[in-house]
Amino acid sequence: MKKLNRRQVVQGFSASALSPWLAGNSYAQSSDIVIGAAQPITGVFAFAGVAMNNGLNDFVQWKNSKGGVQGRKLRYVVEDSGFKVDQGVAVFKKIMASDKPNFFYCDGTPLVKAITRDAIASNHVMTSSTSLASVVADPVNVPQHFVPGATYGRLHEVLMEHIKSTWKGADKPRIAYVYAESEFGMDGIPAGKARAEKLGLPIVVEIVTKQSGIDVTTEVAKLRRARPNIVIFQGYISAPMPEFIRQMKEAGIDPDVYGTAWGLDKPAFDALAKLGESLTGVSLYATGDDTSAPMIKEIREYLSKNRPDLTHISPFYISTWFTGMVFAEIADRCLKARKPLDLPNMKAALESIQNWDTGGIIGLPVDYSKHEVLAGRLIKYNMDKKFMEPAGPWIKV
Amino acid sequence: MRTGVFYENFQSEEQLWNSPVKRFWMLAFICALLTLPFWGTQYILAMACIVGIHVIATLGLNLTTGNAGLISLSHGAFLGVGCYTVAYLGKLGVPFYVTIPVAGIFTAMLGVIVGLPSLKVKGIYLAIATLAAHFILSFVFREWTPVTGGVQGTTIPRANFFGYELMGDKDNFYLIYFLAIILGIAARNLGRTYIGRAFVAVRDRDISAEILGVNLLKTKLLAFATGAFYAGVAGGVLGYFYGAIVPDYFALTLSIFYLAAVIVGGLGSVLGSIFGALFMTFVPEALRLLSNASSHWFPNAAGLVLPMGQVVFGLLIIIFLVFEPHGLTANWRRVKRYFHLWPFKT
Amino acid sequence: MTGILSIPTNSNETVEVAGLSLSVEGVDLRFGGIHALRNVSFNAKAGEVTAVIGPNGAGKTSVFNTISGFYRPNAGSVHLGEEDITNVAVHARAKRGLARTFQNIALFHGLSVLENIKLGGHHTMKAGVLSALSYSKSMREKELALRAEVERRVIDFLELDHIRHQSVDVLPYGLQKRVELARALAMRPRVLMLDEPVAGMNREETEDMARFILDVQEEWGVTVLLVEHDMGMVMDISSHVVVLNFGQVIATGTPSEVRAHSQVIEAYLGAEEAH
Amino acid sequence: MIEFVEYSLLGLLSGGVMALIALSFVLIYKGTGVVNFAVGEVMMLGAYLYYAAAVTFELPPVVAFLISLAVISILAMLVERTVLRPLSGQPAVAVMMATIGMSSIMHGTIETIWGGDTYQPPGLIPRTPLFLGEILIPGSVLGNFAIAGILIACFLAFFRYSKTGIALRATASDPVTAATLGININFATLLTWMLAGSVGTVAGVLIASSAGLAPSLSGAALGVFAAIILGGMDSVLGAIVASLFLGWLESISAGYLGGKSRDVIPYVVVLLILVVRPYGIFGTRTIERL
Repeated sequence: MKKLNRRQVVQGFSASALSPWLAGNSYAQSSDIVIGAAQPITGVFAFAGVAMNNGLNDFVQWKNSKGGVQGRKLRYVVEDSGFKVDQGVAVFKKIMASDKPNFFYCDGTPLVKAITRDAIASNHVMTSSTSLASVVADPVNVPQHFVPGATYGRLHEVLMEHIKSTWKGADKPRIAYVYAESEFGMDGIPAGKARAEKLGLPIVVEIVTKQSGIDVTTEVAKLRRARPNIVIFQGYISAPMPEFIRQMKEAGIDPDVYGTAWGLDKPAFDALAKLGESLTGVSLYATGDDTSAPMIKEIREYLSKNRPDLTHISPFYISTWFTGMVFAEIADRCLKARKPLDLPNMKAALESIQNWDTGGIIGLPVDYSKHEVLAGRLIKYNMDKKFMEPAGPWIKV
Repeated sequence: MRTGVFYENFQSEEQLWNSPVKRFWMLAFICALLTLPFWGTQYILAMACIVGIHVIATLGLNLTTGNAGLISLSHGAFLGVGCYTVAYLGKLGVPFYVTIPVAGIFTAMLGVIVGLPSLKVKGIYLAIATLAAHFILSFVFREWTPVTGGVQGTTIPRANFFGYELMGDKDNFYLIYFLAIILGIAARNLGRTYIGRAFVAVRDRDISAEILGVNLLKTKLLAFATGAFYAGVAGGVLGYFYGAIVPDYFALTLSIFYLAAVIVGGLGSVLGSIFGALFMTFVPEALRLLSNASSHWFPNAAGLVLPMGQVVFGLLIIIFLVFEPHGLTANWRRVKRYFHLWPFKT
Repeated sequence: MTGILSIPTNSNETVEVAGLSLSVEGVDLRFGGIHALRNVSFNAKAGEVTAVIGPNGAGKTSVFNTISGFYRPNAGSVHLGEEDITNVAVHARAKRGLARTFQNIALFHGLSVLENIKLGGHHTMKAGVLSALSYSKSMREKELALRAEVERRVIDFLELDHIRHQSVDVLPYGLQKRVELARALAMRPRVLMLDEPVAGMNREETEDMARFILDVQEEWGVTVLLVEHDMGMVMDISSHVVVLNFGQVIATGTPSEVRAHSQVIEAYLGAEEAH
Repeated sequence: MIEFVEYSLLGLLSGGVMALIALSFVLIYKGTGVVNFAVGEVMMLGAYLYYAAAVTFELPPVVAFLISLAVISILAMLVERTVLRPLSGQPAVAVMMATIGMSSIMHGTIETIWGGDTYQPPGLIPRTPLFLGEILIPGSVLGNFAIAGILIACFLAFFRYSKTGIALRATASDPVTAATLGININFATLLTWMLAGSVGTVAGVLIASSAGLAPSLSGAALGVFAAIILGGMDSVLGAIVASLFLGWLESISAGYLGGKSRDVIPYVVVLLILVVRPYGIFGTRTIERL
């Protein structure tokens, strides 16, 4: 009996091991404009990956419902990368082989770095990704890539500008940097510090924690001793921010709390709101609740039809929707000029984008000559309305 | 049907593939493998490369843990050492046929240092000593920015063979499998010499082995060194394959992945290492593809189905431990025995 | 280095490995409170069979383990031939011709019978890891030489041909004991230590084992030191007997002398009562 | 100076929770000889169950806590029966990998059910910070240490005085004799697993209530292996002392070298210890027999 079970079990698994060869490739139609993606639908970034996947997918549907690009349909081919480089690379190669995509969306800096060589060599694909790292906003070494918004450095420069312009206190603000020991945490800091110095804003303490800061007691004690009146968090989704706030409150100090980009999503502002702290920070895009932006309206309409259960529009969703817009714009410009969609043409098309109207997703006319957007906007959590709302004008750097 | 094989002298019996049939299949397999780039899709090719790298690494761990019974949780970090060595030397313009051996040797030396506690402690204590080594190494990967590029990671220049750049996966494929085959045979060789026997003896009863004339110090450190050498080489080719790497890649989970591969494949068997690496690479991939396919019919299935990957990974380990302690090689032998006498006995 | 051995090709040459004398002098061994051996001294003459006997817990195996170097004596010394090996590393003693079997069988279950026996020849091998990985010509020759040697001198001799390639853990007890002996013989012993070689064997197996031991001693001139409970066998094959009790030597001499020794009888009777 | 004192205090206090995790580990190792690499996931699962009961089903914290204890105990029991008993007598690597396999299963299950989001479970006790002049001991640290301390004290008492506790110790030191003395080994093993599971759960809930509840929680247990080696795997006292010491060490290194050195410094110390005292400071050396 037991033997039988074992046989069945082991054979069962051996069979499933074969299935990648059996699993058929999806049909390829030459007329389609193909957007491939390796999304972190599982793993440590699942919470973002699902939203990002929906965002890009929904944009494609929406665009096609509006007639596609120059009469050609967009097609979205996605697979899960689990936020693992090797899995991501496998996905990239697979999609490159089966669907010959014109655009490819990566799950982060490591994957972008890992596929850049092949992407350039293939000469038929433009890439973008979640990553806001400065290393991938590099027209020379990463020519096929663009950042869907501002890089961390830019965001922190915007933040410092904002602090400079809004600080009311008699003496200078005491700024504390708290960031995770990870790309998301560390990438923007040097630029931010440089700008702070230029503006004469003192950084009184810098605290590095582990990405998943389980125990941060000592770090908080350190922060407390510096008595900051502004604390800038970078690289956290939520934890360990709440514990920082709690302990500072216990210590009777109540600084303004700033964050950037992904750190301004629901998990963060909800957790802090519970502690009576309203999060402020620099956002890449208009928030999902921004009524002034026409494109956000479009998104809301689309969602009310297709995802009625989805109430909160995360920046991740908007980010991939926006990325889709850029992809479409590039394709559109190439096709208008009767140029084939190869890398040089698409790169040229990207860099030709100037004072482009993004329907308010980015409030200023967008200039993509540097493969990134040099603007950001301050947003603040509204305690009674329970969402992030504009807290200042769009700032260009 | 195959009749029995008879030997006139020990020499013919001691050969690696000691029957014409074995030699034939070996040859056939290698031919099929070497032509893969011409019949496989780009995806299959990439997967094959990844498997090849895993095979090399698993072979190494199987020597240390499978043959000599020394549990190592720093194998993944060893790959990192190899990878960063290649990256560093590669940037200095050193060709790959130098960097890869150097990576191997350097990692082997490190392996000796990490293996030192094995003289004083065994089993789980040793496992945790190697765990310590893992944490220290990954700290170095993250902090020693000038060499490793820190948390941002680093890039590895393309392998260059006398002016010819190994660019596509085709080239990398041949590089990887050249090494995989060489190292596979080497591991097999080691197994049938006095050193291989000493490894097993140390695993089974190290005190008796010592009394029978086996130098424990030398043998244990040698086991660590060879294992680490394989890891270093695997890390090297890994670097050339991906062209860019971040420290997170060499997480503890990587070491565990290889331990799992060793267990699923079969402790102390070269064939086991190959099976293990193949299986542990393809099962999650298969799962991914399945859930992808399923998501055509019900969207958002992915988000629910895919975390099960971890569950399946865990289940695999346990199922094999409980039901098939000798790993896939045992199944393989069963199949072989069956065909050996087929069709006369079934 | 007994040169002739490493040339298996001219297998007609019979090889004489001169046995060495083994002497234990004033060995004292303590584990915390327990005083396992008190000033134990005896001498196993070269080429003869010496037996160490005594009731359970008398310290027989402790003596063996001290000679093997597994225990370091608190006082006293062990001499192999002329050389003082008290502080020689455990594994290095094999090279000097000190071979042994274990009371509770210590075969390696991961290795086949043949490989277990070959392991005995470990200390005779020297090739280095590189030639092992590449299975170089010299490595192959060495391995084949070893194979030929154990086949000729041990496997044929102990009649193990038929189970050569079997795995050891499926073998019956008696055969396992014999494989252990084979492994010890593969070590090119000059002093062969046997820890209860016939324990748990039936009459027939015991007689076989006794025959093998005598053959070894006669044909190879090896010194044999054995611990055994089976008095009949001890008295038959050993030329010299050492009696231990409570970690002390209470009598030494020829079998007949020892048999007559009052303390010995008392020790055994006492032991019997204790049982 | 005052900084140093504060860091030291904070470190020692936060060592309390680590001691709980270490205890959970040592209990199992002493009792069943199993090296439980899933200790982190057990802890995390306990915390999630507590969250589910307390928030999703809106039960009062204490009830929720008791429920999660019960469930964890049952799961521990099942695992012991289905996985570990069949593996008894297998080499160390096999058992170790089995526990790793379980940890992977638990991790996957948790992600499937709760996803990757961070939750904020209610604390077991109110947070009241303590001011000692310039030094501030945050409420969470204080509360966690208090609970951990009490629990550990209870355990020590249980093992020293209660009949069952003594029986467990007997089983741990010599199963065969214990059996002959009429102690039900199977029951002892189960009890050990249940106790260890619940200790882990407490640790998990404590950590989660301050650090938040996310799949990264299990990472908190990685540091504990250092403590275990330092103290000696089979010594409860050793585990506790080592945990406190490492807590202090982590805090000092985080304070003066920065948070990233948190998990490496302890292991450097461990390596050094291993060279000097292979079986830890309080651990008993295993005596080899031929």
